[in-house]
Amino acid sequence: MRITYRDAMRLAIRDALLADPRVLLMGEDVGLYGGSYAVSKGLLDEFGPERIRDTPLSELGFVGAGVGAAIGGLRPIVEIMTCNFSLLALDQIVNSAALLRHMSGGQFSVPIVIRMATGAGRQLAAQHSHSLENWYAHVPGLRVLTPATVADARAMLAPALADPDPVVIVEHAALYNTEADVPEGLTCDIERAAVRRPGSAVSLVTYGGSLPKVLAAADVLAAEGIEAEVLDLRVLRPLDVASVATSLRRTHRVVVVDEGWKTGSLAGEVLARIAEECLFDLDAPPRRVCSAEVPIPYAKHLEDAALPQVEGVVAAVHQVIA
Amino acid sequence: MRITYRDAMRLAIRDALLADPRVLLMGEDVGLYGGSYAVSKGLLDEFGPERIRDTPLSELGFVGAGVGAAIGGLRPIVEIMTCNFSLLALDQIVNSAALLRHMSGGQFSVPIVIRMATGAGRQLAAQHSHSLENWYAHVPGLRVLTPATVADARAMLAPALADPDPVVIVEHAALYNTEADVPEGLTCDIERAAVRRPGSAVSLVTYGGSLPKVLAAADVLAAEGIEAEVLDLRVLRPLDVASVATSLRRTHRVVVVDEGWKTGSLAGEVLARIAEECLFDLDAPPRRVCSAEVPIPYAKHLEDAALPQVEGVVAAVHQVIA
Amino acid sequence: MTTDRVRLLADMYRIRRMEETCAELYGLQKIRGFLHLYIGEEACAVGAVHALTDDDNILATYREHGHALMRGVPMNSIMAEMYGKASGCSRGRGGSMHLFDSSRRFYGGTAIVGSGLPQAVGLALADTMLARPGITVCFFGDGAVAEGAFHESLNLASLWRLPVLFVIENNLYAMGTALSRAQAQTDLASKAAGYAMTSSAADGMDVEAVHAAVSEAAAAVRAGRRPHLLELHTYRFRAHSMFDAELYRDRAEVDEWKKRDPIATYAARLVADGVLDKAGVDGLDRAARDEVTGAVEFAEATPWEPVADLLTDVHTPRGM
Amino acid sequence: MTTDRVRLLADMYRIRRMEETCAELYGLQKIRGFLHLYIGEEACAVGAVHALTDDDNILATYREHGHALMRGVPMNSIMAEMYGKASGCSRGRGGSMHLFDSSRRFYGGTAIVGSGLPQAVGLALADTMLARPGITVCFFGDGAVAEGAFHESLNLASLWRLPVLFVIENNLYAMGTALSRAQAQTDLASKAAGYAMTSSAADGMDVEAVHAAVSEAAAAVRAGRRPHLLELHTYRFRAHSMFDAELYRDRAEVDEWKKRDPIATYAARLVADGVLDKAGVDGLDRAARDEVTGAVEFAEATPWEPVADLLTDVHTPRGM
Ligand SMILES: Cc1ncc(C[n+]2csc(CCOP(=O)(O)OP(=O)(O)O)c2C)c(N)n1
Ligand SMILES: Cc1ncc(C[n+]2csc(CCOP(=O)(O)OP(=O)(O)O)c2C)c(N)n1
Ligand SMILES: [Mg+2]
Ligand SMILES: [Mg+2]
Repeated sequence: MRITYRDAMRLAIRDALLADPRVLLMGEDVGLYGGSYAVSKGLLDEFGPERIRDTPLSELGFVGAGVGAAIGGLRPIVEIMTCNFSLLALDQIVNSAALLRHMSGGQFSVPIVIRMATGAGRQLAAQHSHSLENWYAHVPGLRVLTPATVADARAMLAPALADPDPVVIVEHAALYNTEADVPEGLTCDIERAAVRRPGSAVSLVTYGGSLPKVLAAADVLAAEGIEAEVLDLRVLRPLDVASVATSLRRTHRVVVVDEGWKTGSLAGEVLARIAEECLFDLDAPPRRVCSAEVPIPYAKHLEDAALPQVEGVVAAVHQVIA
Repeated sequence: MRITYRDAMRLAIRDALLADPRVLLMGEDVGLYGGSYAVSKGLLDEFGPERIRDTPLSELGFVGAGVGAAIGGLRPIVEIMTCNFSLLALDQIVNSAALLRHMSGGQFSVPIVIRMATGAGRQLAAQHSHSLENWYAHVPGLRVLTPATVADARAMLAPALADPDPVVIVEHAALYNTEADVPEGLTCDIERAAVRRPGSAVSLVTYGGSLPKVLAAADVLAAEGIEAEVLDLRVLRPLDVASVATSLRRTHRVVVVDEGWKTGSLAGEVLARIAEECLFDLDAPPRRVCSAEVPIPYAKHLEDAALPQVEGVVAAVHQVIA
Repeated sequence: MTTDRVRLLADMYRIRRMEETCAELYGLQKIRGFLHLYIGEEACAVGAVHALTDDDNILATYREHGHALMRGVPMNSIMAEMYGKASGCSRGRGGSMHLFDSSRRFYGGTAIVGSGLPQAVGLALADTMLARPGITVCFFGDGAVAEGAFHESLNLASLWRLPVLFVIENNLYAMGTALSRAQAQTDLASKAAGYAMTSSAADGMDVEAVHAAVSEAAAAVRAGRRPHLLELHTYRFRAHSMFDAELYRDRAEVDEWKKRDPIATYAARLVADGVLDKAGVDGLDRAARDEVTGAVEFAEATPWEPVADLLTDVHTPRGM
Repeated sequence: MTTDRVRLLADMYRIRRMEETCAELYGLQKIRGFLHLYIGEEACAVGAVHALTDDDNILATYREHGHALMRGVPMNSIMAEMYGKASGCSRGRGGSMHLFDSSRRFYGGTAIVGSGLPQAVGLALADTMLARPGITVCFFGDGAVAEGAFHESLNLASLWRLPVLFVIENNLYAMGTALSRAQAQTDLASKAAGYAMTSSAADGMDVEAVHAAVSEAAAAVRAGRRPHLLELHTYRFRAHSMFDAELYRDRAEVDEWKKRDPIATYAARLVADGVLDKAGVDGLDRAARDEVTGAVEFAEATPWEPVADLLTDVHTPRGM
């Protein structure tokens, strides 16, 4: 069945609602409006306003309510329109959801799934263009997923909801319109990264919205005779370092592509793990292709210049291969 | 003059208030209570309630008010009791203070200084023990300072206030009682890291509350005949990578010590920079000594086990030197 | 009233025509990103800003084209900003949601709902401590009232007795969420009592009513150096943004409100009062259209900022 | 009233004696971290919790020893928790600020001011959707009222008609900040109007008054499945925490409030009413002291958790 990433997300939510009466979707405009990215269109009609629950503009409040609902026995999927607004809810995510189980000596699990859109590229300017994945990946107690393919968008929610602990799912807004054929009965291993393209010349490690750019770069490189392996991290916490190491031990060269600002990025963590665990496997200094250290500007040419692009990935590969 | 870190901070604030009528200190209990860590004791009497301004429990509100005050021509020093509560204010810090200048095309600078205590080690449990420095270090538009010595506590505020852009000063709570002799007229270069102990066998890179532990480890190592160089990063954004590289090119071995959780830590960023820029200078895989990936527990033996300790630093050095 | 009634009408036309053209330019992909039109709500910004002085600070939301224009930001630089040109009022860095003008005390333009309110408190604090005469006027939507920032800001402003005029532009919807589905208490002005603050409400479709209400409220804030909450009842005629399919409201409701179009009704009133004749009204409209044409020409003609400048203005150059 | 008056007095003694001992143990460094004593406020937790059922959920703050004890958490496991022992009610991971008991629907114990309120809304949502009979009672301080979380939570609970009883323990101070220096509107119960919510207030120094007020409010919440805001006027006799030099209030004010000590006054009332004689009162006190002695012995005797267990319970073991 050929569907969009948006459809995939919706079908996954619908399956979850059908499978378990404890599941509900809550967030700003998830109901009558159909979701700010139209992910939940139609669900209100099918499941009603109790289970497809529109919230006021109160990110701290409704995420906290989601935490309480999870402790209380529901399985809430809480949508925060974008990661930019998730800053208002971080206290509940980090100081409560992530900590509660340990802090209570194992008495309370918090089976909440928090979904949010992320990323830039649509000229939405600085306040609507963050990529804060490494913030979430830093926090013990959370699992962080970044579906980059239609298949993962379709298949990641079920295991996320089955996880008894809080899961953050970060969906790059530029992916919603991507399309693919997706078979029935798909599953997804939310412990492991996925090789999206095998190759032996260099490892391109990425996740989320950067995956299509990296695959495009791999095509460009292939045309030059450079076979890049593309690894989609897919799970940012816990990081599947073993898969990175396996790839690197074959290729001996690595470029990490991440839309976050370079300093303090998830890509930095990947490089650190490589330096710690595979230092002597490296034939060249590893490279990062990240966003420039600038609030993302509105003007298209400046925004393009601020974000990772295919040409930048290709250039970085040339550097590590030279 | 022999003073504590707490005194140093207070003297620095007092100097700033005396020097510039636009400076004010605001935050929860900075006035009548004297500051939750007693930093501002006495200042209310000297400067009055307008300039030593107690706020309600409204982190988002009063940090945002500080941003507005800064745009409006004041030079606010905003105290957030601890970084744990700063999660409630991140929207104003990241989405406004850090972005405003760029987003307005250079029209509005935001000369705010935001101070907060950080760190664990006093059995305050999971919600009062975060070290989120890498979150702040990730954000373009901010400068992030971590005074680790009494001298830096004394001398960093003046250049921070002179900075026309937002500065976050993170003070490790375990440092407030440390004492040192501090000369008059001290200055501080808030662009550069500082070598706290010269050495040639290994570079120990750290900052903030971990510095005393690292210096203690260096003493232990010296007794074993291993002369470690201790580099205090001091400025987490912009990172003084050149100083790290300089040290490393001399020692060829490095251990980074950081109280943040290891995954996604500032220490990870340091390792990434080293891998990118000094890969072939490394004689051994770099190591990180960070907090365990666990919400910090209350019980002392568990808390101690979760945090970087002298023995762990020594052991890591043995690993990189072996 | 002291303000020129013709000017009020002329200014509403200027906003309307500018935004209609913006919508077209959006279709042509000359303007990108999010674009939130103020069409239907023009009486609010026009009536309000005409009641303020140059010393006053103004903050608005992402739906702020009208406020910026009323504040005196040239239409050329607003249009150029929407194009993303360096000649824009935010040098092309901000776009539609982030119009700024420091010389006119216009503090944006924010895309985070509610984030202007605490900053308004701080601006008023600065005015107070620096003994400046201005007051701070902060516009925001009914949706923002649910945010914690509203609560914290109103309390701070009242507790510290700061001259802030909080103006709710209650257009009954926050994106697709009707007020009654977002607020347990839908009488928004009444919320001031929780902060020991005075409040009032006015018809936001009537530019003179808005002008009168803001004049009165601003005078009280100015004289008393205390905050006030003003609720304007208004309505947006267009979708929330250019992405909105408007599934959440009936065409009939929109049409009902359109009968109260602030421009058509006010034009008719001025004609009825003999202030203008039909030709006079048309002349205002035409002048507005001409100004828009000029602004588009300006935006088209001015150059792009060099990509090499990307990193400027992340930090303030030293010595400034 | 149906509740045993002797039990109310006995329970206040239990909290008082437990906390007095905690303060001593803090001096001995047996208890570490932050320790916030409830001494002076006992009537609130005792009166309130005795008015609830086992189906009800309770959330409190870092000043929650009394609530935990009233909820039936054994004093042994509370004391062991303060020691940091694995036999503690949070396995030593939480300490004084983080007492939890899932079997008794006691949801903590949070050290972030205001963070319990949204969670209370969610717990009530779960009860409602899962058709459970309980209501959710959330205790918090006057200081928390200034937080955005208060505003957002009250609106949500009222908008969604959820059975939450919000209880403000207004002890007039948030650390060193007197209510009048934190709130423009110091009548906290009146804030309910902003959320179209009912409210009431009671004397938090009078355990029967609290019991009556909570009984009434809880009945309304239970029957109407709608929230209610209850303000209890109380006072803490001790410092905010063990680090507080109390520079912000007069000894005389504290002494004045101590005349209204909830335990002494209630003991006197029961004696006056002939419910107890002096020996009976002393017996309750002695029983409380004995229980505390036993709890300390328990805490001392039970073992430390092995360091090897550090990483357990960061995540839930699969199969649970
Ligand atoms: C904190 C935050 N949450 C969500 C959004 C997404 N969003 C943008 S505008 C809007 C509706 C705001 O409604 P209102 O305040 O009534 O203003 P209006 O658009 O009606 O003028 C929403 C939900 C946002 N920008 N910021
Ligand atoms: C969000 C947050 N800000 C600040 C603090 C520090 N703090 C702990 S208790 C407290 C005072 C709270 O006062 P109140 O709500 O009245 O409760 P009380 O202590 O009087 O019981 C403060 C400021 C905190 N724990 N959380
Ligand atoms: Mg609206
Ligand atoms: Mg209090």
